[in-house]
Amino acid sequence: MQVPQPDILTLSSAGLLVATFGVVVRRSFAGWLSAYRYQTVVLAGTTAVIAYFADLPELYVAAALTLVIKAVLIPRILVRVTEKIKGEFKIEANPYVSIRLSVLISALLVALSYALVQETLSTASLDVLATTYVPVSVSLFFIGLFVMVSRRMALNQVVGLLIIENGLFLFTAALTYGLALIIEIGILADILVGVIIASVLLSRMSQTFDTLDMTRLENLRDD
Amino acid sequence: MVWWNPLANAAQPFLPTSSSGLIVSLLLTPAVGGLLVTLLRGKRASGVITVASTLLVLVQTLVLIGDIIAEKQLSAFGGLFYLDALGALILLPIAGVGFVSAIYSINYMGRQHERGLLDDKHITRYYQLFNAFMLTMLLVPVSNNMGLMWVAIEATTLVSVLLIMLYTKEGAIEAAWKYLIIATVGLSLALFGIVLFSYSEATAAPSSVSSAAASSLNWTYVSANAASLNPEVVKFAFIFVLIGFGTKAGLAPMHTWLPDAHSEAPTPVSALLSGVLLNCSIYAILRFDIVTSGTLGSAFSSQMLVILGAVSMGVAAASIYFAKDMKRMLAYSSVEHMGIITLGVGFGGFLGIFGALFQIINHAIAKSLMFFASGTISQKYDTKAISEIKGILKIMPVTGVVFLIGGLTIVGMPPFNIFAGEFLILTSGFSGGQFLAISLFLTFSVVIFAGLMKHLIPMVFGNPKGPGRETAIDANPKRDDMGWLAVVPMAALAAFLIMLGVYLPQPLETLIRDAVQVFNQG
Amino acid sequence: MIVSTVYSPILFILVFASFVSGAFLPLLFREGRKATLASFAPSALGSLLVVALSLSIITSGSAIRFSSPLPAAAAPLAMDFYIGGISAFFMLIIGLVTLAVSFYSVGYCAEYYGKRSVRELGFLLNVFVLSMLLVTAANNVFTFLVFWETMSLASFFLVIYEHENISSMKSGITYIVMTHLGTAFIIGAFLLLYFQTGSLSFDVFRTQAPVLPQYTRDLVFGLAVVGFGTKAGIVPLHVWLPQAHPSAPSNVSALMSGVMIKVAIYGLVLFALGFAAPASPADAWLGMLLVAAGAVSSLIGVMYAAIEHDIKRALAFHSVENIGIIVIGLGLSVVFMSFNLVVLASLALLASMYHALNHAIFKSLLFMGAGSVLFSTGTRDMNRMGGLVKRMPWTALLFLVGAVAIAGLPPLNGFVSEWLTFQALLSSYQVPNVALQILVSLAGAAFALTVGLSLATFVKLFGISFLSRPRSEEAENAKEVPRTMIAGMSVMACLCVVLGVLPFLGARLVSSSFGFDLNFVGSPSPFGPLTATYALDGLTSVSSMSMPVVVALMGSAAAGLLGFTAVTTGLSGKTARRINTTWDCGFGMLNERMEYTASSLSQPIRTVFKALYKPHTSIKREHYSDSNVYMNKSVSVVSETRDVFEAGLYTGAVRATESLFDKVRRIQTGKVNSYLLYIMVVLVLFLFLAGVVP
Amino acid sequence: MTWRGIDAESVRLVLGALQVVLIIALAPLLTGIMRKVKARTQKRVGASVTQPYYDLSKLLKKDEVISDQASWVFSSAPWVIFAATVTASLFVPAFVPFSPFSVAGDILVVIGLLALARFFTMLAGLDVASAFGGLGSSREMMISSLAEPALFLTIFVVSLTLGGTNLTSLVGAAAQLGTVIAPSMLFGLLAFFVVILAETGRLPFDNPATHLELTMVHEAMLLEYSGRGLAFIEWSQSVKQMIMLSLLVNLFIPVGMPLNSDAGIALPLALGAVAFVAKIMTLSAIVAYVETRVAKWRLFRLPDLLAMAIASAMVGVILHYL
Repeated sequence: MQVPQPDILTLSSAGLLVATFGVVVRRSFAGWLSAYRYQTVVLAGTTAVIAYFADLPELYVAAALTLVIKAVLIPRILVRVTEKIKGEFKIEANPYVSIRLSVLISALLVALSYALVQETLSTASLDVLATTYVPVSVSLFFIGLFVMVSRRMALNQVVGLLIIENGLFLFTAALTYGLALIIEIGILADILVGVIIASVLLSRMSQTFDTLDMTRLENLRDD
Repeated sequence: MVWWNPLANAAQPFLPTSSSGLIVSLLLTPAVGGLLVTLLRGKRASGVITVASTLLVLVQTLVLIGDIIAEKQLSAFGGLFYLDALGALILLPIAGVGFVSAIYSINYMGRQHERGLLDDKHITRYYQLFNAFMLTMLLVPVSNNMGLMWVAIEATTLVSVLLIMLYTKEGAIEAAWKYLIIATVGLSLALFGIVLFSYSEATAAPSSVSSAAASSLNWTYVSANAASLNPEVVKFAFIFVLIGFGTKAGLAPMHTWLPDAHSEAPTPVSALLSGVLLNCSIYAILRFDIVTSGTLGSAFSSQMLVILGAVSMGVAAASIYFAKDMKRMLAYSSVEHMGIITLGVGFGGFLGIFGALFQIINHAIAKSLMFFASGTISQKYDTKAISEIKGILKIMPVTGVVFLIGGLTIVGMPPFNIFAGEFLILTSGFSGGQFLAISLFLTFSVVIFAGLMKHLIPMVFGNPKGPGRETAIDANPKRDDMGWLAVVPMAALAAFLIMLGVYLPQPLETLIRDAVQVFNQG
Repeated sequence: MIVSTVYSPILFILVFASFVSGAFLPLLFREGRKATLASFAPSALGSLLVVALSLSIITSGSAIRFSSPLPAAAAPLAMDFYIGGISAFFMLIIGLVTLAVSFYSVGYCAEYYGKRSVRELGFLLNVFVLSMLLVTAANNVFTFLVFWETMSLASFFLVIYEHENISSMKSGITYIVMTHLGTAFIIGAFLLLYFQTGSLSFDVFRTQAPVLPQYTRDLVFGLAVVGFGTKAGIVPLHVWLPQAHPSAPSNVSALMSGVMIKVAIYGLVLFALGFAAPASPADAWLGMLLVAAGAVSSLIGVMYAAIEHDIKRALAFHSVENIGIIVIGLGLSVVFMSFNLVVLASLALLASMYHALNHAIFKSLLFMGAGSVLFSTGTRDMNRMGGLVKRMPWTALLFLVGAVAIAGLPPLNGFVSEWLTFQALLSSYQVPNVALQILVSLAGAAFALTVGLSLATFVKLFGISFLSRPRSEEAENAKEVPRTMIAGMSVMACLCVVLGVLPFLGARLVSSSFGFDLNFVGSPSPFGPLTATYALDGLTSVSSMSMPVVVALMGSAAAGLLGFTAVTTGLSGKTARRINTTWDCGFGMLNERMEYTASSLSQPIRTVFKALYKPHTSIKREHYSDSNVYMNKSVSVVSETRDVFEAGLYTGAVRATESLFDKVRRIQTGKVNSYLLYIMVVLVLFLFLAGVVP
Repeated sequence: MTWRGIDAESVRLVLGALQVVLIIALAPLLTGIMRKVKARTQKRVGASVTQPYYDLSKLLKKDEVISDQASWVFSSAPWVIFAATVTASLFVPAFVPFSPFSVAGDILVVIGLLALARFFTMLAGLDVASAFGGLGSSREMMISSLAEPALFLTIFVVSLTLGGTNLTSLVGAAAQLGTVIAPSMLFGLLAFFVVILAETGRLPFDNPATHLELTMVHEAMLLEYSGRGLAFIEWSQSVKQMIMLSLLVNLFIPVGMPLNSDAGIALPLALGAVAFVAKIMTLSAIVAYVETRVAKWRLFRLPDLLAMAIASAMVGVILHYL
C-alpha cells in the first residue's frame, strides 16, 4: 500500500475536530446540524482516502453510503420531523456546563484521547493512518458523550449521539479498514432507524411534555 | 434421549430437512409471522398468528437443540450463522418465553384494548413489533459474526423502544427516550470494543490485514486464535465490550434505563425484556469473556466481572428495599440476577459457569412469570403501587399463589430453581476463595430478601380492602383470575420453577454441560 | 459410631409417603372435618412410623443411607441422606411431638371451619414436618439447605396463617427475614468447610474435622452458632421468636417451639461435636461462648416471660430460656471435649440432649394447653382468664403437669435434665483453667436464677389462667375442649411423667443415640438411679438420683399422712368441711377485679429488674371539670415494657443499613445526563484499573 | 464409701428410719424452742416449747372451712406439700451422718422437693380468689427466685470443697475435714444463712408471727386454710426449717461429727447425735435472737440482702479456685 501524505491526513483530522467543536460551541439546532453535516462530509472523504491508500474497494462503498445516509438522509429526516417543533425547544439556552467551559473540556478530552491512544495502543504497531485517525475518533467519541452529558436539550443529545457514531465509523475505518460491508450496512441501517425513532419520540415528547428540556423528563426515578 | 421427539416428528413435514437450514427457517418464521400480521391486520388474527409463529419457533428451537446435543455445532449461510451449545442455551429462553408471552399477550392486550388504552391499530402494530422483536433476538445467538451480533442487539433496542412507545403516556415516552439514548451510547462503546478485538487479530497477524475485515470477526475464527491475539489490545477491548454490553444487560451502574423501560413497557414485553433480552447481552459478554480468557487467562476478565456483578447486586438491593412500584421492583430484581450471573461467570470454574448458565434459564422463567403475574394484578387493581395492592390471594387465588412462588424464587428460596443456581455460584466462589465477593453476595441477597418479603407478603396476604384505602377494588370483589389465557402461562412457568429446583432433565443438563465445555475450550 | 447394619430405606419411604399424602390428600376433600382428618390421620401415621424407625435405629445402632432417585444436574446438587443415631434422636423428637399434635389438630381445626382453609393448614403442616425430618436426614450441604429453607418457608406460612391480622403478618416477616439472615451464616459455615475440604458431603466434613486449621474451625463454629442460633432463638438473635411463635395457630406453635428450634439445635450439634469438633484446649473458648450465650439466653428469656401477660408469648419466651439451658449443656460438652474430658463431655451432652427431648415434650404440651384455652375463651391475655380449672378440668390438669415439668420440679422430666445440667456445671472444676472455672460458675448462678424465675413464671401462668375467679365473660363461659385435643395433650403429659419418673430410659435413649458409653450413669435398669461420678484430689464421690425411689417415698409419705390423719380423726371424731365465701375482711363484695392479675403478680419482679425492662408507665387522668384537678373522673394507668434487644440492637442496625442503602438507591436520579455520566465514569475507571493492574 | 455388710446395712437402715421419724416428730419442737427463745429475749414468758404440738392437734380436730372458689388444687396442696417436704427430709443426714436413702436423692433433689412444695403453696394462695393470696404468692415469687442463685452458689462452694452433691458423702467429707473451715466455706456459710432466713420465712424477710397485710408473705398464701390442711402445712413448714438448719449444721459446722470410719460404731454415733442436737438448738436460738434484733425489711430492700448473699457465695467460689 502507498504511504499517504501527512498533510492530507492532518488536514482531514483537523477538519473533523473543528466540526465537532462547532457542535460544542453552537446553541441552535440548525447550527449543530450544519456542523454535523460538514463533519460527515469530511468523514466520508477521509474514508475514501483510507480506501484509496488501503486499496479496499469495499470501503469506497461504505464511504458513499455514509455520505448518502449520514450527510443527506439523516439531516433531512431530522429537519422534517422537527419542523413542527417550536423553535424555542431547539435552542440550548442553559446547558449544565457553560459553552465556554465546554470548549475547554472538549479540548482537554482531545488531549486525553491522544494520551489514551498513546498509552493503550503503543505496543501495537500502528500504521500512519491509524496513528492519525484513531485519536481523532476517540476524541469524537468522548466529545459526543460529553455533549450528551452536559446538555439539557433532547435534540442536542441526538446530535451528540451522531457524533459518537461518526467517531465509531472513523475508528473502524482507521483501525481495521472497516468491517465487512454487510455489517457496515447493518450498522448504518441501525443508525438510520435509530434516528427515525428518535425523531418520532422527539415530536411525541414535544406534544406530550410541551418541551424538549430533559429536566422535565425526570419523573421516573426512585425517591 | 430426546423427549421432544414426538413433537419434532409431528412437525417434521413442515420443517426444512437439514439442521443448518433450520437456523434460517428459525429466523424466517417470525419474519413471515410479522408479514402475515401486517397483511391480515385483524386483532384476533394477529394474536393467533403470533402464537403460531412463536410456537413454530419453539418447536424448531427444540429440534435444533436436539441436533446441537448430538452434533455440538451447526453453521449455515456460508458461516454467517453458527450455533453451538452456548448459543442454543440462549435460544431456549428466547423461544420458550416468547411463546408463553405470545399466549399471555392475547389476554393482556385484549383487556388493554377493552379498556380503551389501545386501539386496533396499536394492537396490529404490537404484534408486528412482537414478531420483529423475536426475530432480532433470535438473530443474536445464531450469528457467527461479532458485527452481525452487534447489529442484532442494536436492532433489539430499536424494536423494543418502539414497543415501549406503543403507549403514548408520559412515562412511556420518557422511558423510551432514556432507553434509546443510554442503550445506544452503551452499544457504541461495545462496537468500539469489537473493532479493537478485530484489530488485535490484525496486529497479531499483519499479513492478513485485508482478510481481517471479513472472517476475523467470526467466533469460530476468534476463539480458535484467541491465544495469538494482542493481549494489550484485548484487555482494553474487553473493557469496552463489557461496559457496552453491560449497559444493555443492565449491570449497575449502567443499568439506569432498565427500571424505567421494563416498568413502562406492556407487560408481555416487560417479560421478554427482563427474561430474555438481558440474556442476549449477557451472551455477548460471555462470548467475549471466552476470547479474553483465551488471550489473557481468566484472572483479568474475572476481576472485572466480579466487580460489576457485586455492584449490580448492591444497587439492586438498595432499590428493591425501597421500591414503591411493583414492576420497578421486578426490574431491579433483574439487575440483581444479571449481577449474580456475572458473578458466576467471574468466579469461573465448572460450577461457576454451570451455575451462571443455569441461572440464565432460571431467571428467564421466574422473571417472566413475575411480570405476567404483576400485569394481571395491576390490571385488576388498576395500579402498580405496592402500597395500594393488598390481599391478592383473596381476589385472584391462582395468580396470588404463582406470584408468591415466583417471588420466593427470585429471592433464592429453595426448593425453587434459582436457589440451586445460586448455590452453585456460591460454591464456585468459595472454591475460588473470593471471600469478599461472597460476603457481599450473601449480604445483598439477605437485604433483597428482606426488601422483597416486606413488599410481597402484604401484597399477597391480608385483606384486599382496608380502612382508609381507596382502590379500584370494590367492596365485595369477585374471585377472578382474569381468564385462563392469563393463568395457564403462569401456571406452566411455575411448574417449571419447581421442577428445575429439584430435578434437571437430562437433555437440558447435557446442553448446559456442553455450553460450559464451549466456555472451557475457548 | 459403629454402623452395624444398613437398613433399607423402605420405612423412610413410607414415612415420606404418609406426610406427602397428608399434604395432598385433603386437597381432594371439601373444607371441613373430612379434610382435617385427611391431613392429620396420615401425619399421625407418619409420625408413628418415624417413632418406630428412629427407635429401631437407636436401639440397633444401625443407620440408613440413601440418595435421591432423581439424577442431579451437577454434583453439588445431589440429594443424599444418612440417618444415624443423632439424626434418629432428633427424628424421634419430631415424631413424638407430631403424633400428639396430629391428634390435637383434629379437634383444634374445628375452630377454623367456615372461616379459613383447613386444607392449607394441613398441607403446610405436613410439609413443615416432612421438611424437618429431611433436614435431620440430610447428608450433604445442598440437601440440608433445601429442606432447611423449606422448613423455614412452611413455618413462615403457618405463622401468617391468620394473615388478616396485621401484627401476625409483621411478625411473620420479621421471622422469615431473620431466619434467612441466619441461613446466610449457615451457608457461610458450610461453604467454608467446602473451601477447606473440597467436598460438600457431611461424611467428608466429619472425617476432616480433626485436621481443620484452627482459624477455620473457629470461623466455621462462629458462623454456625450465629446461623443456627438465630433459628434456635439464642439471645440476642431471638427477637423474632416471641413474635412468631404466638402468632401461629397453637398446634403449629407447639411444633415450632417444641420441634423446629430443636432442629436448629441439631444443626448446632452437627457443628459443635462433628464438623468443628474441639480438638485441643485452645478450642475451649468456643464452648465457653456457647455456655455464655446459653446462660444469657436462659436468663433473658425467663425474665421476659416473667412479666408477660400474653400466655403464648410467655411460653415463647420460655422457649428462649430452655434453648439457653440446652445450649449451656452443649457448650459445657464442647469445653470438656476440648480438654479431652470424655466422660464429663458425655455427661454434659446427656444433660443437654435430655433437656432438648424434655423441652420438646413439655413445651408442646403447654402450647397445646394454651391453644385449648384460646380455643375455649378466644383470648391469649391471661388478665382475661381465670377460673378455668373448674370449667376445663382436664386441660387444667394437663397444663399443670406441663408447668411442673418445665419449672424443673421433681418428679417430672424437667427436673431430671436440670439435675444433669447442674451436675455438668458442678463438674466444671475439673477443667484446668481458672478463668473458665469462674466463668462457668457465673453461668451456673445465672442458670439458678433462671430456674427460680421459671418456677415463679409458671405459678403465674397456671395460677392466673386457671385458678381464682373468671376475669371476663369469655372465661366465665369457657367449656372443656374436644376429646381429640385432650388426647393429644395426654400423650405428651404421659411422656413428661415417664421421662421424669424413669429417667434411666431417657438417659439410655440419649446415650445410645449419641453412641457414648453409659457406664457412668449407672446400672442398666429402668428403675436404676442416674449417677454422676466425680474425681477430686483422689477422693471419688458419686452423686446419684433415683426418681422412682423419690416417687415411691413421696407416695408413702402421703399414705403415711393419710394413715396418721385417719388414726387421729378416728380418735377424736370426724371433722367436717364447710363451704364458705373467701374471706373478704367483712367487705362482702369480693369480685374478680380485686384479684391479682398477671401483671400485678409479676410486679415485684418487674420492679427488681427494672434496669432490664425499662418499664414505661403513663398515667392518664380525666377530671370532672378542668378547673378542679382533684376530682378524678377516671384514672387509667398503662405500663409497658420494651424488648431492649429489639429497641437497642435491631432498630439501630436496621436504621443504619437502611440509610446506607437509601443513599445508594438515589443514584437513580431520573436525569439521563447523570446516567450517561455514570457510563463515562465507569469506563474511565475501568480503563484506569486495567492500566494500573498488570 | 462402701457398706457391703448386711448387718451394718440394716443398722444404718434402722438408724436412718429413726432419724426420719425424729426429724418429723421433733420439727415442731424446734419451732417451739425458737418461739420461746424469741419471747425470752423480748422479756416475755412466752408459750411452752410444746405449744406447736398443741396447735397441731387442735387443728387436726377442727372442722375445715373451704372457700367456694377453691378447686382441687387448693385441697390437694397440703398433701403435696407435706409429702414433698417429708420426702426431702428422708435424704438429709441429721442426727446420724448418713441417710439410708441418700443414694436415691442428693442435695439438689432436696431443694427440688422443697421447691415443689413452694410451688403448690403459691398456687393454693392464688386459687381462692383472695387478694391476700395473690399478694403472698407475688412476694414469695420474688424472694424465692432471688434466693435460688445464692443457694446454688452455696452448693457450688460446698460441692467444690467436699465433692459431689450426695448428702451422705458431703457430710462424711465435712467430718473428714473436721473443724478446719476453709475461707470459701465461711463465705458459703454466710450466704446459706441468709438463704435459710429467706426460705423459712424469718425476719427480715417475713414475720412468721404476724397477719398484717403489709408485711405478710407466707401467711398470706395460707390465709384460707383451716383445720387439717393448715395443720399439714404448718407441720411441713417446721420440717422444712429443720431440714435447712440440719444442712447448715452438718455441712458447715462438722464439729463432733463421727468420721466415716466410725459410722458403724455406737458411741461416736451417739456423741454425734448429741452434738447435733446441741448445735441445732444453738443455731435456732441464734436465729430467734437475730429475729428480735432486726425489723422486717421493706419488700424492695430484700433483693439487696439476697444480692449480698449471692456475692458472698460467689466470693466463696472464687476463693476456692484461686
